[in-house]
Amino acid sequence: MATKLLIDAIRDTLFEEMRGDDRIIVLGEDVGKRGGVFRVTAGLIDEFGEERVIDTPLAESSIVGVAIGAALHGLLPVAEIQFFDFIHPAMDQIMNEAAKIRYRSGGDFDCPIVIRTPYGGGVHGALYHSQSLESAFTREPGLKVVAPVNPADAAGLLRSAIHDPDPVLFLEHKKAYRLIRDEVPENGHTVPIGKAKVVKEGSDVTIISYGMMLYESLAAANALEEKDGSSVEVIDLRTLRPLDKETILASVAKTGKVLIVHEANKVGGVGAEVAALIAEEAFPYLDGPIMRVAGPEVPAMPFSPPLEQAYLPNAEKIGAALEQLAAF
Amino acid sequence: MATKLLIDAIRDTLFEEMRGDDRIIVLGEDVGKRGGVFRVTAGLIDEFGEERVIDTPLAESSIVGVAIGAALHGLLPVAEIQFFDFIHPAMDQIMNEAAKIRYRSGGDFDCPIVIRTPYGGGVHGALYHSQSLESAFTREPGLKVVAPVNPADAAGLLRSAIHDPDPVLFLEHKKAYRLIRDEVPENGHTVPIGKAKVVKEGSDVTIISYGMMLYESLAAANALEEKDGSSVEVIDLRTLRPLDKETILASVAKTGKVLIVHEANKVGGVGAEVAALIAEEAFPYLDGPIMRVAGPEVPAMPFSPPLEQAYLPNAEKIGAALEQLAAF
Amino acid sequence: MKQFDSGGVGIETRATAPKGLTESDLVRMYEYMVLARSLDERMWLLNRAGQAPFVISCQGHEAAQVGAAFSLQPEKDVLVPYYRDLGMVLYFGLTPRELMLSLLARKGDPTSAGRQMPGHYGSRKHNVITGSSPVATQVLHATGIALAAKYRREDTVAWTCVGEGGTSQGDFHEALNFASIHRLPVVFFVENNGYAISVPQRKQMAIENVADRAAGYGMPGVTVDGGDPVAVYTVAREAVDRARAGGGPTLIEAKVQRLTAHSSDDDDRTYRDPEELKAERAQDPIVRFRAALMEQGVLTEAQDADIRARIKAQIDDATEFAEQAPYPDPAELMLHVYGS
Amino acid sequence: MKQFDSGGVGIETRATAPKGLTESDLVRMYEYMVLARSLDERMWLLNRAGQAPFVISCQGHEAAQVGAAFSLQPEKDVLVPYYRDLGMVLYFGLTPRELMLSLLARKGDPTSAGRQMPGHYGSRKHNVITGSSPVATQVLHATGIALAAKYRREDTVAWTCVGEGGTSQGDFHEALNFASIHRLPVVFFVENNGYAISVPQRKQMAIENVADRAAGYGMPGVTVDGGDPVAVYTVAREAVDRARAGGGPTLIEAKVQRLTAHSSDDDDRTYRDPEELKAERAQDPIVRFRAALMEQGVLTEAQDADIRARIKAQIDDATEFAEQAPYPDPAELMLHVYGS
Ligand SMILES: Cc1ncc(C[n+]2csc(CCOP(=O)(O)OP(=O)(O)O)c2C)c(N)n1
Ligand SMILES: Cc1ncc(C[n+]2csc(CCOP(=O)(O)OP(=O)(O)O)c2C)c(N)n1
Ligand SMILES: [Mg+2]
Ligand SMILES: [Mg+2]
Repeated sequence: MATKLLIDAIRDTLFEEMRGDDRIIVLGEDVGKRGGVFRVTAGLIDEFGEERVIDTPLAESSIVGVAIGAALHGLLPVAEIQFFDFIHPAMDQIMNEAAKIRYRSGGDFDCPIVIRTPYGGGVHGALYHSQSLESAFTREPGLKVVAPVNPADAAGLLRSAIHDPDPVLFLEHKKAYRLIRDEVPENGHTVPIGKAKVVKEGSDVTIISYGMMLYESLAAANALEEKDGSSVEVIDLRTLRPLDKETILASVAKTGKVLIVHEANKVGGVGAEVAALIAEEAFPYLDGPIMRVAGPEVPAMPFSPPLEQAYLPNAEKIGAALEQLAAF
Repeated sequence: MATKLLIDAIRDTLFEEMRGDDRIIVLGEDVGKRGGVFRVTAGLIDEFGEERVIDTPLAESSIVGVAIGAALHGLLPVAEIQFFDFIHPAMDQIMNEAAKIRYRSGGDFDCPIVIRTPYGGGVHGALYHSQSLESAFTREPGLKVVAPVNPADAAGLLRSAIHDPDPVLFLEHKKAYRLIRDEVPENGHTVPIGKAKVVKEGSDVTIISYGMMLYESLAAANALEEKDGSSVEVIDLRTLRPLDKETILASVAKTGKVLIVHEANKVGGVGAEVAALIAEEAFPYLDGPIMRVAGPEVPAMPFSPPLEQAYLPNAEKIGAALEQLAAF
Repeated sequence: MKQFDSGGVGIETRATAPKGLTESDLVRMYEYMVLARSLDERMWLLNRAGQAPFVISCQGHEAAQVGAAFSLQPEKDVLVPYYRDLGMVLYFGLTPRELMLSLLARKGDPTSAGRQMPGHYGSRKHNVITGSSPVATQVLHATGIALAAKYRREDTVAWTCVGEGGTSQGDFHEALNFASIHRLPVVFFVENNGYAISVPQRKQMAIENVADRAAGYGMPGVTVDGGDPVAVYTVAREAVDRARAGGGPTLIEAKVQRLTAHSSDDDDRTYRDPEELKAERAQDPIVRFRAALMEQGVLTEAQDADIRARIKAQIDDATEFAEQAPYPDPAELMLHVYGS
Repeated sequence: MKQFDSGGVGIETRATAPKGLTESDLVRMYEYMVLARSLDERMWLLNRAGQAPFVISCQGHEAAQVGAAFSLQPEKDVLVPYYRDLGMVLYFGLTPRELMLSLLARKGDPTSAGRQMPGHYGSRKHNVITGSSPVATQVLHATGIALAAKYRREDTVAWTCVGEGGTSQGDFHEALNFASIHRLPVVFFVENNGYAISVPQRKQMAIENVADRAAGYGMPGVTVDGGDPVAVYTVAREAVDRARAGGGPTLIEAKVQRLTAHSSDDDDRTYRDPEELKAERAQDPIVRFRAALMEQGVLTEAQDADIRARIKAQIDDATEFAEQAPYPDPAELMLHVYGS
């Protein structure tokens, strides 16, 4: 098995899938010769040409709207939104169109598009190149939302997403692109949408996370285990909608204590739904409050290094919460 | 004190405030001669003229974007989005602009706009005239979101919203417009943003709700009390961001049992954050799971009467949940 | 040719067959126009009788719609309509029965399974794309469909309709821009009735003809009398032929009248001068076309009576059929959220 | 007048003073251009030295920006800029010290308190409106400001800038449409450098001049050589005068060059032909204007040396000042979310 960076796992999967299925096209700002501002699509235009790798005008609603149309006429478009922060102009096309096409037509039409976009911070991206907006999308029935951070998961989930009959929002943590490296199976492996992964087993407390915070969570878990021998289970949600209830509830039933960690703002974040789900369906197992460590209630992550650092959750803050939880 | 319909309370407040402060303008689709499709702004154009009551082109991003500009230049714009369902094209202006102007300028600029919009269903509005999207907004620091359903609250909160220094999303349940009638104090009374209201005191279980579901909740509460003497407390959130933690937690501390009710989809709804808040901060008081009765996981409310009915939570479904909760 | 008198303004309605149309096509055009109008009128009756909670009308737009539809080939072209396009979707094959099921939100409604308001057409079988309520989103879908058709080397033209109000939306701008860059086989058809609900055109734009926007995208723009189906057919046919030949998109604006309130939920007396409405009614496209056809000897009174009788029977049948259809089962609520 | 030779195409750069400009104004224009350029170059140096994580440039746009700025009255007009508008915001009063604080994200950065990337200008004191990163949102704000100014019977003009890439956004369309309907005192200034990051104009639009879109909104549209500050001033002044006189909005397109990569995060070698860049560099607006001023005898070598020395000192001072400024306190993170 080859070892790959997250970004290469995504790019390679695009190459492989586009070779195998000429219904797949890629469209977005700068996805052509520039290969995307992060170079995720680098080289695609050389192999597949301008008809399949389309540099669009600077207009997100058209990127998604055109992708929807192309999907309605038999293609499998993979649209790129250059930064998650810039997805708002496409909201109507995503929420009122893509997500509702199957339902509103009684199943007569479908909308198999993928919307890829880099999210998250810690890279001096400031207020408008760092946002984590996933909960703005996970509330929408009809959409699927995935946020793999491990290269193998990213490859497997991207493959699933491209061939999924529904619109899938595919979130790529931009800080992870060239930081996270891992083994990626060959031969078109897929990871099912809707399945979380227990990345570390444990019995005393469960951390539920995704994205770059997964690594901070693991660091905090390991630190606590070393410190006092506690056994911490860590779950990578991977798919944010639909949530993998089974894996979540099984872990809570085992540990009785839950800490949810994400980089997005706390109020109304994905963690709110995870907490609510547990509070509703696993209450008898709970031995303590359901805690959340998440971004603070400010509009987004500032540019200045000390402010950016102050925004970001980290292993230390997670560790403090774990100790608080342990005290229950 | 006069008794008024919700719609009249809102309209009268607009008249009163516009008379008192000529910085206030109203803009939106059909707000002029038509007086809005629900007639909330009826008559304003006759008294205040075309300069203060502006029929805009059919373009929501411009309605909000122009309102922001006008606010940046000293006005107090009250924008109307004709249906909540049609707010998506304005998402970027609301989320990336209005909500972030103060923060991104370090407090140098502010954005005192109000965005009024009718939401909710039960009026044969189908998928695109019934939506309850509040949780798409309550996740955004920098925004305030209110959803009064009682006429006095609506008048008082609208007055607060207009004079609030921040952008306020003001949600009006369209089914309540001509259904809910109550006493409204005169003389410019205000209701503070951020304060919930205990509409019915009780000691055994707390229902937290807002909008039309408040009335279904009250009906269910009364039915249960009559049936078995349980004492049900009912809270109207009124403001959805910022949540009134104090009132919520105090009630949970008293009853130990919580049922959250809203018309919006359950997953990722406002109820998720309320539940998460309670599970995090009031865990020691909980005597049972935090339950939610909310809209099902379908993209929106269908048109056909039996489907619309099947979508909507009601006193019966709430009652069933109350009994389940009582069993803990 | 006949000079049609509409209160001083001389408007011409042609009844001679241009390229690709026979005289019997003209009669078929007329039939579709009458069918659309009559079905629409029946829907209002059902609404006023409390049986249909919502109606949105094609009345006044029929000539534009049917004239345009005749330029298309429903078996291979794709229609991306808006809510007034009853005349177009009938031509594409949606039947009165199907449309009545939709109006009454009954089980088997093929447009939305009873989920959407009437007027939200859609049928894969008939190459009519599902639409939503937010205006102008569909113009981007048509653009994407045309992109796919071009990529797949198909001979397909995508045709999309939108009101002049919808052209104020950003999506309209983005769609025209995208389509023109890629010279896509798509036609943008603006049915300009001068109102967006209550907002008159002068409050929607500072220009007289929406078609004047075409130049800003580098595509041809045409304004046509939407009360004359043959005139509309002629410009539509030219645009469709150009699109099919790889010549790229066209913006067509048909000036039409809205002969009803915006919808059954609207009351236009607050904002529309009765005199103005009277003048608009005097230009009723069906009256105009009927007169022109008779003048030309293409249609006789007897034929017309026959057509109307046939249509009435068809609509009676459709109404009865839909009234007897059951509502969807409440359990259907949860179907078709996801495909896997 | 001087004929400037840029590889075959004769481009004129005027150095004679038109309406409202004296010869000393021309020299001031030149100074602002050199100040903008020099400050920008220093920012790149700091970036390459690892001290500034991000720079986005005005290089190649200076003549357009400064020419335009001179048509405005910073004490009463309102500037709604975009990220390349260093030349404009300097004219409106933001100082090199302030801009260096912003570049280095230090405490006291008046544009965003260290919260935004550099290039996100804003200062209430200087009538420069706070901006975000999503392109083209600001054109609607300028429209709203103009609406308020008109309503308040002020003599204010709102001036907003956007790249040609930003004109593809729906917001651009909606803003021009709204402004024209209400004949608002706003000028839309498109700095067309032919690229949106890597996307060349031909993939952005099927037209040659963005200004051709103006007609579709019923407003005047002008394309001007953005390498000639006096030419830009002349059309800008006309537009500003018209706006002030109640004549409504204007769309001005200045053809400019982007002499750098899109930003310090970009590498344009993957998508830009070095020959093309060389040709663009040959049209450097500062070189052009300097030559024209000298030709006309408005500027001497000695004066130029003097100007450059003064500017260098100013920039040295600003750099040192900002480098010595502290970072914001982490506790500032939570400030200014709400005003009450
Ligand atoms: C995005 C959006 N905003 C508002 C509405 C409400 N609405 C429905 S139709 C309409 C007017 C449309 O006018 P026009 O496009 O001219 O079409 P017409 O009805 O005149 O044929 C409005 C404002 C909507 N459907 N979508
Ligand atoms: C809504 C949005 N989408 C994408 C981006 C990323 N982006 C930043 S600048 C830019 C290109 C802008 O091109 P143009 O408007 O021509 O201005 P220029 O940089 O050439 O001056 C892009 C795509 C953005 N800032 N906002
Ligand atoms: Mg109209
Ligand atoms: Mg550019």
